[in-house]
Amino acid sequence: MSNLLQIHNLTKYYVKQVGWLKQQRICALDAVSFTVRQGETVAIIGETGSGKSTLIKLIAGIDTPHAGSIALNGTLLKPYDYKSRCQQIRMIFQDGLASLDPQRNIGQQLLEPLRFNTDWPLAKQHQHVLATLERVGLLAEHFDFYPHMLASGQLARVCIARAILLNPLVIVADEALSALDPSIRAQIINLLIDLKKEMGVSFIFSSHSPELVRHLADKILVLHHGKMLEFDTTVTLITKPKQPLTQALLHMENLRKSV
Amino acid sequence: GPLKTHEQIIHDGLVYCSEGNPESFNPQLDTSGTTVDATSAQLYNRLIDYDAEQQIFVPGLAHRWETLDQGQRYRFHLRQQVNFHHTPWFSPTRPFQAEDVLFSFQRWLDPQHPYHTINGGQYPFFRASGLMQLIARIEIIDPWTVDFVLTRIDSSFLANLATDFAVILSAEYAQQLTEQGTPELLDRQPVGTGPFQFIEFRKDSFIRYAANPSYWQGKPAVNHLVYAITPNANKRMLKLLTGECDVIAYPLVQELEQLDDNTTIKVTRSASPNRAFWAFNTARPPFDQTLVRQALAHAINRPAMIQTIYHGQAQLAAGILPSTSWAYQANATGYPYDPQRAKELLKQAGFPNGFTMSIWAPAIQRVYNPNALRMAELMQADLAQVGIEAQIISYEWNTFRQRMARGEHDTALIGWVADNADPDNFLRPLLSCEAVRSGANRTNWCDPDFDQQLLAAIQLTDKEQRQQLYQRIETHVMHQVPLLPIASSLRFEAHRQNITGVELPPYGGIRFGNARRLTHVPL
Amino acid sequence: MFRFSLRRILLFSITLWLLSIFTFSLNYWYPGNTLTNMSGVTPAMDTYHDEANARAMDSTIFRQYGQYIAHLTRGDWGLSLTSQEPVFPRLMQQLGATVELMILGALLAVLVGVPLGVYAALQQRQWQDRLILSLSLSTYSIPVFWFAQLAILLFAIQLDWSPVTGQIHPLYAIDTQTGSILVDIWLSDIPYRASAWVNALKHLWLPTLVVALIPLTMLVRMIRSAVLDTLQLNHIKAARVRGLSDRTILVKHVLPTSIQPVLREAGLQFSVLVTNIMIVEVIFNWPGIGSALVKSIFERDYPVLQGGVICLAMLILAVNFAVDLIHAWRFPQVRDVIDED
Amino acid sequence: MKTKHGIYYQFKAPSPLLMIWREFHANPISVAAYYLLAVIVLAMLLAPILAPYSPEWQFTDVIYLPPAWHPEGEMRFVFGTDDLGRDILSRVLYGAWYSLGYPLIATFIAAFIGTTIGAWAGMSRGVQSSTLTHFLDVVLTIPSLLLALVIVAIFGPSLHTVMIAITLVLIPQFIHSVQNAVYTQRAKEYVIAARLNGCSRSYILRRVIFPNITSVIVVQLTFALSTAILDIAALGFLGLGVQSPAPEWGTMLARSLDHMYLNPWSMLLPGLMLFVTVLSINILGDNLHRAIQQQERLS
Amino acid sequence: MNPILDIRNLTIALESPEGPVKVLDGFNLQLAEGEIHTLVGESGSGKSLLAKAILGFIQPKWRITADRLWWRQQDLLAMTTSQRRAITSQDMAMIFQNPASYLDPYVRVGHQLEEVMMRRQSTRLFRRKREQREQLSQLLQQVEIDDIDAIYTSYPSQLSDGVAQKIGVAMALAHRPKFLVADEPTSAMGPYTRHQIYQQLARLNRDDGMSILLITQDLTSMMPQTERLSFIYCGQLMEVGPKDELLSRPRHPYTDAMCKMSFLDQSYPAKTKLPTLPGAIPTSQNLPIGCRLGPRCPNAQRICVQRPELRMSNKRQFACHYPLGDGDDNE
Ligand SMILES: Nc1ncnc2c1ncn2[C@@H]1O[C@H](COP(=O)(O)OP(=O)(O)OP(=O)(O)O)[C@@H](O)[C@H]1O
Ligand SMILES: Nc1ncnc2c1ncn2[C@@H]1O[C@H](COP(=O)(O)OP(=O)(O)OP(=O)(O)O)[C@@H](O)[C@H]1O
Ligand SMILES: [Mg+2]
Ligand SMILES: [Mg+2]
Repeated sequence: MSNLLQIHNLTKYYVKQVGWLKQQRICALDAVSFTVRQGETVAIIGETGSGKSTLIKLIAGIDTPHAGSIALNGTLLKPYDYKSRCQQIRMIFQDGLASLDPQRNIGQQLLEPLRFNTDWPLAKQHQHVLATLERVGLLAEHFDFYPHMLASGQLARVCIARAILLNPLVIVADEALSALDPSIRAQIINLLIDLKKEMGVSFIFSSHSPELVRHLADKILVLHHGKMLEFDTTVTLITKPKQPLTQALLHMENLRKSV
Repeated sequence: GPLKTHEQIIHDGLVYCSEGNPESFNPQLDTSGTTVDATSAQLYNRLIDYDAEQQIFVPGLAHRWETLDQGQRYRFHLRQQVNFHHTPWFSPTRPFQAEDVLFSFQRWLDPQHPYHTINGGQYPFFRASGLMQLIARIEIIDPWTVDFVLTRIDSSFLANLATDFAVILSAEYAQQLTEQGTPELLDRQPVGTGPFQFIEFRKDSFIRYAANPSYWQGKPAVNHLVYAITPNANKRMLKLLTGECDVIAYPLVQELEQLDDNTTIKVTRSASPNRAFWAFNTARPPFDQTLVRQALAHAINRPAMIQTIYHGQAQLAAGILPSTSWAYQANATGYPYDPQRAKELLKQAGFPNGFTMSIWAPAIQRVYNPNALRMAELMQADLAQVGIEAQIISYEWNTFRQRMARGEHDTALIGWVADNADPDNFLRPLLSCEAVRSGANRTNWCDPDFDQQLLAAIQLTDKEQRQQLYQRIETHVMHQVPLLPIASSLRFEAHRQNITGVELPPYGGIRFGNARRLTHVPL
Repeated sequence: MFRFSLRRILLFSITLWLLSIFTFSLNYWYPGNTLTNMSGVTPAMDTYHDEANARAMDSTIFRQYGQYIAHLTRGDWGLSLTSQEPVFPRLMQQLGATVELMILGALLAVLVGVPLGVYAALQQRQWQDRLILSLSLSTYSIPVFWFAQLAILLFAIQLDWSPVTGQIHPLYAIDTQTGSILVDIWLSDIPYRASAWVNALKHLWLPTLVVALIPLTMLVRMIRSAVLDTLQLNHIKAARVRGLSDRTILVKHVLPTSIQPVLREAGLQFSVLVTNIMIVEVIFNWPGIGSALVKSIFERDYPVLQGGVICLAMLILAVNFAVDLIHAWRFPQVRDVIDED
Repeated sequence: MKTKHGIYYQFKAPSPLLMIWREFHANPISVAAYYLLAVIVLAMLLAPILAPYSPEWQFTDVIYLPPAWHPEGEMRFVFGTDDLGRDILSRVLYGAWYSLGYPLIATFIAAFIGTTIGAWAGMSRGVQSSTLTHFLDVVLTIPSLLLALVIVAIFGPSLHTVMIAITLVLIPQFIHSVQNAVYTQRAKEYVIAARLNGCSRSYILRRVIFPNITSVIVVQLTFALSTAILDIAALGFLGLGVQSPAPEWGTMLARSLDHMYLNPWSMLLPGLMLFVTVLSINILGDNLHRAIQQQERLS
Repeated sequence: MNPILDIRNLTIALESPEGPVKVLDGFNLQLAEGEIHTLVGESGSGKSLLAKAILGFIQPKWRITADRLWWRQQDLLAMTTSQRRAITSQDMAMIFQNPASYLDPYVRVGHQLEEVMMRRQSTRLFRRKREQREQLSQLLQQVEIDDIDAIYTSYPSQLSDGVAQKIGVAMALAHRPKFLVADEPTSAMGPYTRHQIYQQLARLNRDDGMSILLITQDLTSMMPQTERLSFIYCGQLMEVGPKDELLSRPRHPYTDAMCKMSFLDQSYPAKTKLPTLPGAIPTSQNLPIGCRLGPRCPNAQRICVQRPELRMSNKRQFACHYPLGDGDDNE
């Protein structure tokens, strides 16, 4: 397996207006570098405010870094170049309802990426959308549904469908699973596991839940105040964490035992 | 002082709801009825006055006068012990004298007079009535005697002196103002000899007068006189009903019957030598063409106006002179309503498809026209019948007059109230070339021939001859129609039942000198 | 708060500056002579050339603007074209009359509107609520001028509870100092002050009522929906569970929370109030800025018109500014949000 | 296990706009207001057919005629005549053009221009946008009537001026609300998602943002319309609006007040029409607003 | 011993055009004095609604019926609002699910705390400020907040989520209630803070004998000290019983699935599929008839369209036609 995604020296500040002249610079990401191989699943963990969302946003291309680069297969990705990026890197949003336009039905929104990124005839686009809906466990009828008519699990599936529609190389997700109910979460975990097997896509996600990280990730990236604290395989970090913070973050209470 | 109740305050004064702001506090400067109403009879006196009922001149500040040099020189003997107003801004040191007469007349007679150009330098009445050319010089014989020397014999001279415009100002006050360097105050903070003295003027709100305690005819019965400026006729009527106004100017004609029924209100109707007319600005094409003017005259349904605008309280005008004038003759030919003829005339004039024009109409009521705007609307519809598209233009009264004086109008609905009984006063101020220059001639129609005939008429002393000459002049004017006479209206005034003594002289103005409130409130 | 105030002051000055540019350019757009529009000095007057020099009329537009501002700040707002009086002192008096009506109208609207709105909300869906709601929607749809006339007919003519127009009976000789009649009576040394007060109040209540009516109905509606929204909020329910008394909850929690969104809209309300005042002043012959402004249009008296526009606009801006500060002072957490963007 | 359970109760539900309409339709008062307004608009359009006379035709022999049901009334003038003997019914019917038709046109023009500029301003950021915002702050704080008065002072009173004034006055309000709405939309996740889908800017504006702000625009439209009607009437009342002989309701009302003692009838119809029109527009706007809120809460 | 809270067949319904929607359907709960009870259910199952119904601040549009809703042998439903409020504010307290929204955003936090603390002392005016502050600082120390000044100066929006939740806890504890409903009190906290809060609650339970009803979505954030567990799905009680029993030997398929889905036993190798319930949680408009788990239940049969009885077995109760495990408990 080759290096697919190279993140080099990624740095991001947020400038916050404090008072009427003074500005405060918040370093959300500080020289973060790592590589992701094809088909690998990377989990990003850290306390709140450590920069997890920022990192995911940068990879997805919603925001621009102040320094550093993101390269895919050796070619640099330019910020705001959604056209070239969206064929390769896609994002699963956390809140299915908020990330879908309430005024248009699911089908129209799923056709969107195809319309702008392929030159397929309309019929083929339709067919592809229907096939993808099926693949994420939805039905052809859902094409005509509006977001507010779907349950949270179905919405999560639509978001996943949107992400895999263009057969990307990398999928990123920011706490995509944490808001779901246990039964739905398990369904979506299963779906992701299936899809990963079928597509060989790399998956980068952030999470607070140690159980989930342990279950899904090949590698774990630990962030602390924007700095990369550790980056290693899951097994290594769980068994032999170098930092106490890692230990705390991955600490799993065994409820059965505690009784 | 002692505490006063509301009733005592009301009893002490009188509120007259007037229709607009005076343009100045000196009627020499302005011919507008609003200015005259607010100033002439209240603040000032004239050398002589005219008693319309008995049709004679009566003494004013001059207690006696005589004609010398076969009518070319008039000598006036002045009243003594007449005091000017004692106000916060002026304390007179001497009573009224010949010097004041000289100042009052020289101001407008002499272009070199230091006060001539102050506050505009226009003296429209004196210019238009020819008084400027008529008076050769004024001589002071002694402090109580003054002589007017005329350039020619003129039968209308005394009549003109008795008008509301020939008021007497204080020379001493003028002197004081010159020293202060504020000569313009002469016409803004006025000082006169009249029954009331000026207290305060607040534009669009009120004019406040107080009784002149040392008035030579005796102190007026009302201590405080207030002009509450209320341009809206409807409001004036409402305020009269609620008692906020004691006297109102120009009640709405259509509601007179309602007011008549009201026992607390008294409406007086009086004949008034006035004339509403439609003036064509002959300086502007196409109104320079007689044919066009005649066509327009035929296009208008004037009898309908008498009904809708005047509610029958007016007389359709056939000629320029009102029927009350001694020179009036009934056989003058008018312009009957005849749209067909109007169209023909327009075709002859080269306007088969009509044209567009503007009708200027004042927004406030006048004696001669209770609602010019509505009249203009009537005409708008009439004119549309003959293919003419008319636009109605209106401004606030003073702006309206200023703009008209500059000749910005196409046609205007305006009128004239005679200042004296002489028929000359109906023709010369309105239509002479001199009036064009002073801006008072709304038609800008200047016919030297007409002026010549007027001059001839005024020098005649025989009434019979004059009447015939005026007849000829009128026929000539009516043929030319620089203006189309519309109607002459009754003059109305309404007041609360408990007010008496408000005088409405037929030749304009209103007098509060003898007004009083009847109900007595124990003090 | 201090920083915030500074920021708002800066914003306020920028808006004032933009306003001055706007009014400056109006002078060029009005028909006729620009200098005359600006200063009221007509070409026929002797002082015309001096004035042209003083206002740098033959120089660049920037110097003209500079002079315009200089004259404006000096209180030299030109002469009225109709009366040749200086505009500024007159306007200040008229401002007094307008502000008097404004304050009383606003007070009335708040003192009646807020309790009524709260009452309607507490009686939600009962007949009182429906009555208040439908009444307020209807009054909100009546043209003010019509309503004013009907009010005059009813209260002044039929019932004789109020005079028809004006500030005070004209026979009361009150010196105009501030323009506000109540203040003027107070400042004057007339012996019959008491009856003057009574008379002035008799004149005052009807225009105040008409001026206040539409802001009042708007306020009722806004307060009602704000209180309803607030009553749905968790913290009010929580306060009940925690055992606070109903009165404490209403006074300490419901009202402040409901006032907050209403206060933010106060600027809009105020501008409605000013619109009403302009019309009401014309109808009631109130010697304020609004009636002067409308008259100045008829008279083509541009210096007065300009002065009126500047005065009213500045008044509105200043009130907005003040409301902003009060809002920020009372509800600091909302300010943080505003401040960020 | 995959799918068939997921949808066992779903039915094909209507689109959000249709839902708003249904919500709106459920309220009898708003439906009444809607039909009332429709009738008024229809009467306006059919004025030439419905009106018995030309609005300017003067029957000078029958001035101040009371309505037909009054003992002194005449059948041929159902609502009586005015001070120049013009048929009040005809005038009111034709007057709808000035008091409803032209405000409608002005509102739509203002909506078009304002929405375009507002959308542009909402999509741009930085100096451009904040300059506009501050400028709008100035313009918006000045009451619309005052601004209209200034415009009338510049161009003189006429129908054209009034139209220009009202349109110009309404534009900033549209810009302001549309700009705010677009700005809020831009931060929404589904707009970001559309950007990540590689959609073009114009597509996002047209297909994603616009359908979501229609509610804002519709509410603003009704608000602007009632403002326009009242402002035109107020200008007419002040004598600075549409000039005679145009039968504008505000002017008619103002004039009728001059002879309310003699002929109180003549202020009945124009006043009532003005009131009813504005009231139904306000009810319409109010309930539309509520329906939209309701729909947003549901979804 | 009598339970302090006795709920039998509690139904909370909302009128809708299609008939009443029972959002909570025949719920049962008996809470002994000093007991810690955890209620587990996925979102929308009516947990918060239940809490509100107990505390009595439910919106009037809901229709509440019950065979019993007793607080210490007193029928809460039969009381007037003021009686009810007296009891509630005296003996009960609630930690709200979303703490920040339960604070008045425009009043400083310290002031709100004072208000709650002082509410029964009518002579508040004469109490000295210092005294109040002391009381407050004691209270805040209980929830491990030291910086009282910050609490006095800040508005709710200026608090971080964690601190806000602590304030919520402090407010609930302010008048030492006998019974505390804690609705997801630690959802915004990390593992460490959560541990601290639970410790504090457990201490109060131990020392004051305060009963606690803890509400949670997910077994992973359950309070370790809890004694009994209730599982609720779509408003229906699935299984209730002692914690160990339920976790080790679930009888109800739902309990079973919840345990498995929550990674409670780490026996699944990473990246294998998890056992789960198929389908989605129905919305309250689309509730299935009978056993509401039916459409998602792996064991469901036709009879499941009828509502199963609540069955007693040993110390537990469950409602299922086809329970898991042996029938040895069927007595
Ligand atoms: N738009 C922004 N403006 C200013 N600061 C920001 C912005 N977005 C994030 N930050 C700051 O950047 C830092 C990193 O934020 P980020 O959202 O990446 O954290 P996170 O790890 O995702 O936290 P959480 O677990 O709470 O989601 C935080 O300190 C945050 O306050
Ligand atoms: N105000 C309301 N109007 C209508 N339905 C409501 C309302 N509040 C709650 N519901 C419905 O009642 C049901 C129970 O809601 P409740 O808040 O008790 O759920 P919950 O179990 O607390 O969920 P969560 O874990 O998300 O807090 C849900 O299906 C919800 O849709
Ligand atoms: Mg984050
Ligand atoms: Mg809940």
